[in-house]
Amino acid sequence: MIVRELELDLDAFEGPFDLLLTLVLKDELELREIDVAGIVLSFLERLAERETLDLEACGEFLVLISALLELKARGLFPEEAAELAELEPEAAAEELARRLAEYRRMKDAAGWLRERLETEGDRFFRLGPAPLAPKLETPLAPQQPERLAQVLRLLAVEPKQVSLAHMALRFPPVTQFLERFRAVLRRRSRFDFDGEVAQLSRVEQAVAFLALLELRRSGEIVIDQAAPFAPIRVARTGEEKIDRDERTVGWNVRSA
Amino acid sequence: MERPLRLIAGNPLDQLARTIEALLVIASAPLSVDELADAADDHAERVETALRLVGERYQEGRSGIVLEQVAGGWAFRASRDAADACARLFEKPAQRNLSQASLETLAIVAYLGPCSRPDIARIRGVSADSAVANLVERGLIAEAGRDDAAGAIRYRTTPLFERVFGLESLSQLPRLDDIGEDTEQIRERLHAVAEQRTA
Amino acid sequence: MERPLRLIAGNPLDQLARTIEALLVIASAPLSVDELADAADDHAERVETALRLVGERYQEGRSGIVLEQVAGGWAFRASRDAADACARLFEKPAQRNLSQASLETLAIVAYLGPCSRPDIARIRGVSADSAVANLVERGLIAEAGRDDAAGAIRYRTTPLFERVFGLESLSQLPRLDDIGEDTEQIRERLHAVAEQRTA
Repeated sequence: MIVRELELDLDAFEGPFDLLLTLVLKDELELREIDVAGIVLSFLERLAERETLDLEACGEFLVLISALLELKARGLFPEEAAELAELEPEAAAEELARRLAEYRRMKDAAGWLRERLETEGDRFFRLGPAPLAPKLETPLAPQQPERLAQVLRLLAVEPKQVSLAHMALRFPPVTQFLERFRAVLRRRSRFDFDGEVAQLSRVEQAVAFLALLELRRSGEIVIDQAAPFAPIRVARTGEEKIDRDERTVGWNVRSA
Repeated sequence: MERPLRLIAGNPLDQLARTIEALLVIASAPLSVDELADAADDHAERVETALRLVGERYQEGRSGIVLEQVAGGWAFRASRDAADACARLFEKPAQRNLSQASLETLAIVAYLGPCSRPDIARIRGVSADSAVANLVERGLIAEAGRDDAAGAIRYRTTPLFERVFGLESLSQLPRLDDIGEDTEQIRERLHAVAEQRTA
Repeated sequence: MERPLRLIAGNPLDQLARTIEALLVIASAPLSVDELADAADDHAERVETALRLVGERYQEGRSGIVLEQVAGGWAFRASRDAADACARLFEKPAQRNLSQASLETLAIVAYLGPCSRPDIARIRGVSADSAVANLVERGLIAEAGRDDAAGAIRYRTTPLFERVFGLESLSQLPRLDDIGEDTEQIRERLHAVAEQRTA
């Protein structure tokens, strides 16, 4: 099973997982528009259709989906990630549970609205004026010029001060790491990913990881990891002696 | 067409009922009792009594025109029997193909009152920008000033929303409990997958 | 089995008449016999017969709703008896106010001089298309050439705008020294804040 060929049918995206990743990496698709739970369900359903458990696909999928989730969460709630981090674990769990309950209620409400649309869908009414009604003239009331000044003042009010924590969580562009890794590989034929990103923040590490996946996808590098959580070793394509079992072949040869 | 409930001509209340019929057949939007009373130059109580007469005459199964109380007022609509014929001639641009994202956004705006795109994104976990733009274009939500703190534009549902969903007012929305049907569905799908695995 | 037409409830012709009532009460323009026949999925001759029934039901003196044949086909109108009430209904909401979106758009165009829709959207943080269309329709802003760079249409305020706001000229607009000393400073400040808001 090839994870990147997983067909997705989401609200914001329809097509193979591979294309979704590419679009996200190229900033052509907003990660925050993507329903990650939908991707997980599609993957599980595909997995279930097979007779044997494809451990390799599972591992690859887990890594990929975790990186996407973390990026998405931090992109969506830059300030709240910091806020939650300041809470005690119990309080943070409670806060998350509260938000989840709120979201569930709204999902319910949306479900009710959908049912209502079905039961009320056979009610037709006119939008706009009747054909033979008098033409409605609605002259504008005299206006105070001060109101114009007021709305512009409101538009010029600076929004609530953002915390420095928020600034720290802003994302560097993926291209920054693409360039960086290419530069490293021009000097050396291989490097240790963990060592290369050790000094970076977690967000930067996540973006760096996506850059790594992109380089592998485009066939520029091969990646090897001896065991889960072991250091990730990166090599220029053509120097892949480390790639003995060709476990990454699906990612470097098949890219379209 | 003689009907048992036919209004007796010349009776002032009957006349008021006919005036109300006339007002409703040309109105662009539902009319409140006060608006009807002002236009008919009569008392609100008498308008309410006359509306009952009109309602008896224009009801499902009796007439192709049906009186309904909706969106804070009274309006005529087509009878449900005629829905197929209406569908052949008229579009329903406001409610056709509403996506799940749009419905969730609509629910949040309807239940939480004026709220901004960041408010909605915070609850849904995904950006609400395109869903909000889509609902504004359909006329189901509209701008309602700006947030004091962040200056973000806030949105509320429109009378058209109440009309499309057949609500007299937002207070007719049901109370929601905490059990998420959708969560239940996801769990069911997960269980189904698990059973297939072990089978 | 052909049966003579009976004009009682439940009779198909009566049902067709009700379908026609339903179609006419929701139509925004007069409907021709052919349009009615297509929608009702019935024959034009039968529609014409049913229209006679509808016309008997909805005629002056009998009902506040009156069936009328006009150039484009058939339509309902208000009865003449209700003319005064209808006139009051359509005179009443004589004075309208501007929405927040319109006010903001107008303020931006008035203070910053000719702006395109992208300029306005950049400052407001949300599309200005419908507000601009609305203000153009009301005659408060008008096209004023095209943007040098992108070629987008720019808009300026009109003499009507000055009349509505009681200004002899734009130089009489209230000062905004607290935001910036001149147009350029005000523009820069608004852009800076807009960027912070969307960051």
